[in-house]
Amino acid sequence: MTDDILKVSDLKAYYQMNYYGNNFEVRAVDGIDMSVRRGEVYGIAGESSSGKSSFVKVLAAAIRPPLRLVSGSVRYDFAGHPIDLATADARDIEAIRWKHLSYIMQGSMSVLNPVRRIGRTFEDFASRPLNLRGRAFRDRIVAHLERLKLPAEVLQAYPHELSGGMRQRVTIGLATVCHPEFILADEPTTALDVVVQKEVLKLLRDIQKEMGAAVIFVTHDMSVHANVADRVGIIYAGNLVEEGPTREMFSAPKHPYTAHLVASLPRIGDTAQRPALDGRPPNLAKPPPGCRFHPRCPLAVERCRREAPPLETVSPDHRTACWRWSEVAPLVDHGMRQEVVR
Amino acid sequence: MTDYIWFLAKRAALLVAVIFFGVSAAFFITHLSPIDPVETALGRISSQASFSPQAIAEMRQTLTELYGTDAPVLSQYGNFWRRLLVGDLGPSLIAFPTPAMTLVMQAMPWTVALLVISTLITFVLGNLLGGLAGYNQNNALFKSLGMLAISLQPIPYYVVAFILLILFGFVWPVLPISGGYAMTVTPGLNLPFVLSVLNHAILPALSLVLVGFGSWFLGMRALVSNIVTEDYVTYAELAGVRKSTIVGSYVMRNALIPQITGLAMTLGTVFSGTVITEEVFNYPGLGSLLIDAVFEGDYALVLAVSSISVVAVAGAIFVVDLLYPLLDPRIRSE
Amino acid sequence: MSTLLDVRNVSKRFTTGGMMNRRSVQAVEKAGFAMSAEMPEIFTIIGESGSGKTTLARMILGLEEPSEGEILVQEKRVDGRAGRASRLDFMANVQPVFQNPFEAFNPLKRIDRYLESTARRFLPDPDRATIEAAMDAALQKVGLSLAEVGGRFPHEMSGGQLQRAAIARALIPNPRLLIADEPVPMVDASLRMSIVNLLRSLRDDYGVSVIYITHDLATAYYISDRLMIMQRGRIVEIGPGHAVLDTPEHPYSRLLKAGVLSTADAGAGRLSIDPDIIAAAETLSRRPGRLEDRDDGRRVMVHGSAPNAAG
Amino acid sequence: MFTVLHDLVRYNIEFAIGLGLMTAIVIFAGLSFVSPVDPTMVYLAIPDQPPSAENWFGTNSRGQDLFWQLTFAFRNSLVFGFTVAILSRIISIAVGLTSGYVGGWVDRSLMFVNDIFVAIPIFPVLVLFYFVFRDDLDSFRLALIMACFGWPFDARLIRSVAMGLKHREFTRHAVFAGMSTRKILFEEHLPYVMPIIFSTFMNNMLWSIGFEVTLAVLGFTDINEPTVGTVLYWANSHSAMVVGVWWWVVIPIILVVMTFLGLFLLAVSTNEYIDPRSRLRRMGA
Repeated sequence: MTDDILKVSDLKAYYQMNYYGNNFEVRAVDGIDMSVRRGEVYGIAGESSSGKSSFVKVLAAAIRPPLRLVSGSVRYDFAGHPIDLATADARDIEAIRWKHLSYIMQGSMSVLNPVRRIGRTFEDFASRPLNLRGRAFRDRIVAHLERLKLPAEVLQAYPHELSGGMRQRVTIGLATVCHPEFILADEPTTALDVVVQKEVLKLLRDIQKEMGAAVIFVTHDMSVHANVADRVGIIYAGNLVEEGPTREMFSAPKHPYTAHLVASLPRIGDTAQRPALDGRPPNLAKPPPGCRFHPRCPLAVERCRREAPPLETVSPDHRTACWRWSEVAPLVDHGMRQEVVR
Repeated sequence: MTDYIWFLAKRAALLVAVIFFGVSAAFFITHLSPIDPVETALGRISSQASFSPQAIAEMRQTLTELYGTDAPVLSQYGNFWRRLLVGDLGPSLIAFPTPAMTLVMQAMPWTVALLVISTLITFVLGNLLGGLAGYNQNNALFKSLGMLAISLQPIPYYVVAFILLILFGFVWPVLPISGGYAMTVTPGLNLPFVLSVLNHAILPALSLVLVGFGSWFLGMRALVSNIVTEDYVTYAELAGVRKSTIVGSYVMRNALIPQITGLAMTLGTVFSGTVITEEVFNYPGLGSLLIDAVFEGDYALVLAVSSISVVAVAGAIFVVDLLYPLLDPRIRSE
Repeated sequence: MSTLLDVRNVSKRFTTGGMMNRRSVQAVEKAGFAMSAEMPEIFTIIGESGSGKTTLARMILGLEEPSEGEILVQEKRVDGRAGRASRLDFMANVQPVFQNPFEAFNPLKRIDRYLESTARRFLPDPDRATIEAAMDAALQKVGLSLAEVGGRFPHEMSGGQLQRAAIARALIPNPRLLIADEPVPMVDASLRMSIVNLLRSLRDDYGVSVIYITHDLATAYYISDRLMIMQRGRIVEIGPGHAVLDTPEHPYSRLLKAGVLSTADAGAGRLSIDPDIIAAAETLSRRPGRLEDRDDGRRVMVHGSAPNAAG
Repeated sequence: MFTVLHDLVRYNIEFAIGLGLMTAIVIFAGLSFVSPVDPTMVYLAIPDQPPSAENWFGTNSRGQDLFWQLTFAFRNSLVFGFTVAILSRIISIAVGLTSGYVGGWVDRSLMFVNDIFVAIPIFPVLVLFYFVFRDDLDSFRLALIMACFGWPFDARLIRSVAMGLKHREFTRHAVFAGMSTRKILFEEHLPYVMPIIFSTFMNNMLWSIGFEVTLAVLGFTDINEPTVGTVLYWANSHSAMVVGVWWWVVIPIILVVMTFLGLFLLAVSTNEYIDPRSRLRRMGA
């Protein structure tokens, strides 16, 4: 058993679109290499249509047409249950769901069956993997809800009767009740108000620490990553462009795109002019040649237009895909006065 | 709970409004008719035997009182409501002097039974198969069922009934094509009668089921193929929830909510279909009665059948509507 | 000194349900503030969902009728049901920008259609040349040009370009006041600063006052001259932006600030919020209170001490 | 326009079949304009002749050539269905868009009326009208009456779309761009309602022609006007099936089924195609 619970190599997943003879491929995930360690929170950041949601779908074994796995492998190393999603059959995948691998989907309102009481949903989801029924099952659920600061009464409620924050805690409860080793969390707090968001994030972080589960936490919001992730990976146009320890990503980004994302977070107590990034993310049906960020990159040179930079290690745990990474400097001082701890 | 009562009150108000407007429309439309019920009745009676002019004048007097046709239209209208509430709409002409209401009540059970049974079969069959077809979109069997539904759905009631009549009446005469029961059995609670009734109901019911099946099937298939892409279904699948639970409690259960509304909305159409089918198979229900009444110019009977149809359909819609909040927990707190 | 906008003691109650199960929701309660006509400023309204900030904005735009109080724009009462001429008159002074740039224009129509309609309707002398000049001038103000935008459909442009085009559309009548209801797309960090910086330049370079509605304290701090914080329909704190956000006084303002995810200590995972602030903000939200003046120009809601004062 | 048609025919088999069927039926109905015989005249040909080179569809017991008779019948029925569909579309667009955009008590009262129309069974009502008008119930009067009953389902559909559109941000931008309510409803919102109008147009034609057939077969319309329904009525009244003149019944029914299937397929496929979402996707957004 290695230290890594998930290893993704050269993963490509495309959407095969076909509208009245207009056929094209959207390269949503285009050659991602990364791994996640046991017990860590790995944050994935990226803007809308960067491919991060498609990436999570592949990791969750939720590939549906028109999305299609083109190449690469997704290896999970669960205790006694190693599996490669690229080659596993449906039965193998069913066997790991929820017991080992669970998922918190985007949008708490729409992920719960509107006509089913929360209690029944818990039964549907967890009764089989936990192998518990009746009284024993109920006790287990109630105890788990208590940890999430939810009263047992929510089991009698329908989703629409709960507030947004409570619903989100219910989905976290659903995803964690079987003590999975790996949790995929896709924008779990995006629709929540700031105070509730912070509470839910804390809860998620606490319960993750307690269970020792590994988490992939996806959000566009860099300030969330700053507070929950151990490491952060940045996805741009279907590629992983940089990954590194959270602290370093903020204090010493090595990719111009990351530098820009970090700079676009204003801070209370600071009114210094913040730069904006012009242009738009590329159309993934016809991505630009070379480095996909070059049309918007202030550092772009001729080479960037021709050759795609590889992901290279720039310091322990820190990799970036930029020909000119050594020239990337933080665009704003992000208030990190202390030395970076390695 | 108060919301459910509120919902009930709203539906009940609609029920009352529909009955009021529908029945009033029936009254005023028939009153536009140039047919004078008194004269028609007189003509019919005097054609059977010869009467002295004085006897005819007396009869005219009695009939006018009976139908109340000498009063102004508005007071006739008031009387009409008063009499409708006690179930008396005057004598029918077809079977003079049997009250029109009695004929309606005799015909009603046949129509109600035919309507209820065929609607239930159609609804259950159409939604079940349509739901499964929506969930298993690439299954060849369901695809061919879909083709069948597409070809059946647009054909009008009359044509389907007619085709069945030709098939089973001339091509392969194995089923009775006319009437409600065989002449050889005694009406009552006995086995030969019941069997005969069921036997005679097969073709009318089949024609209703065939026409109705397509639209439920296609509607449910479309609904389900939308619902399977809903997040809560995907999420349950990703959690490894049992397939039968997903199909039953996640997909079908949610698709059924709009279908119940649909059921309420189509009852009027289904009733029209029943009426037509009855005429084709000479089935002793309201439809046959209505058509006979029109041909005979039976004023009171036409009015009775159309008024009762409006009341019955509105009542049935009301009952179906009441199911809706039981299926959808959200409506209770809206 | 004349006022551009005067919101006088405005309240809004919504009734939901029908005749029998009527429920009343107090969306805005006795809100009041004013903006000067002489000094363009960015005035920010901060609040969470259900705070009434959007309802207040809708009332200022005349899309919603106040239950009590009145709103004046340049001394004239805002009335959504006024005749068309007087509405057009109002729209020449006050224009909106909404949340979702991808929704700002009908996806089936060309973008310039909206700019052209605005120019035709609001310019004093609309001939072809002046309309095009006005469209181009407005687009130049937001960093675009008619050559870039003309004849294009919304899906051909990025979110940032669309939001800027939407702002340009709003600028054509030369309005004095722009109401921007959460105009910053939260999902795309790369657009955020370009929109926020644009609002700043509208104030500084073109003298347009802006009401900026948001739940994001950080961008509010970045651009606001003044701001107010709303909790469940009530203004709990209002005053100069930096003073309020540097040292919030009302417990709810302090709670909102505590809820901001700091990036200053990235990776440290400090997510706790002092439970006392949460409790204080919660209990006070149900107690009556009134706004009191402070020396630094802000006004803060103070509440009676008796917990049951509300009765 | 031609590229749209070309796309649809090429990539949507349902549309291709539907278009094929309807083109055939419309051409067939159009032949009535060059008909050598008057459809109201009887005993012009030898009665009860089976289909032959001379009489393609045979002749009926009334001595009429069925081919030419049916061209008139289909022309009249198609025109009838078209009239009902147009009139009831006008009502449903007006009610649906107004109800959805204006809202408030206007919406509530319109929807109340709508609910009443949904709940009243139309067949007894049509029979009542026949009872009143008798043989004066010609196609046009019938079309007017049917149009009054053919709008409520579709008005409700249009209303739900209009309600969604009302709260879309581009509608508010349009308001603040100084566009009038009329312009917003007819230029901004109507395109979103078009797919519904298109597909319900076909469905409404189906529905109304079906009802005409039913009423006519029972003899509840002007039986001297050749329509699909009255052809069947005469066949029925001469017991065509019993006496072995099967072509009098079978040929019109085959043509009716072709028409209905064609209309239905067109409704389904255009609905899918014009839907703004798939339209946007085709534009490459």
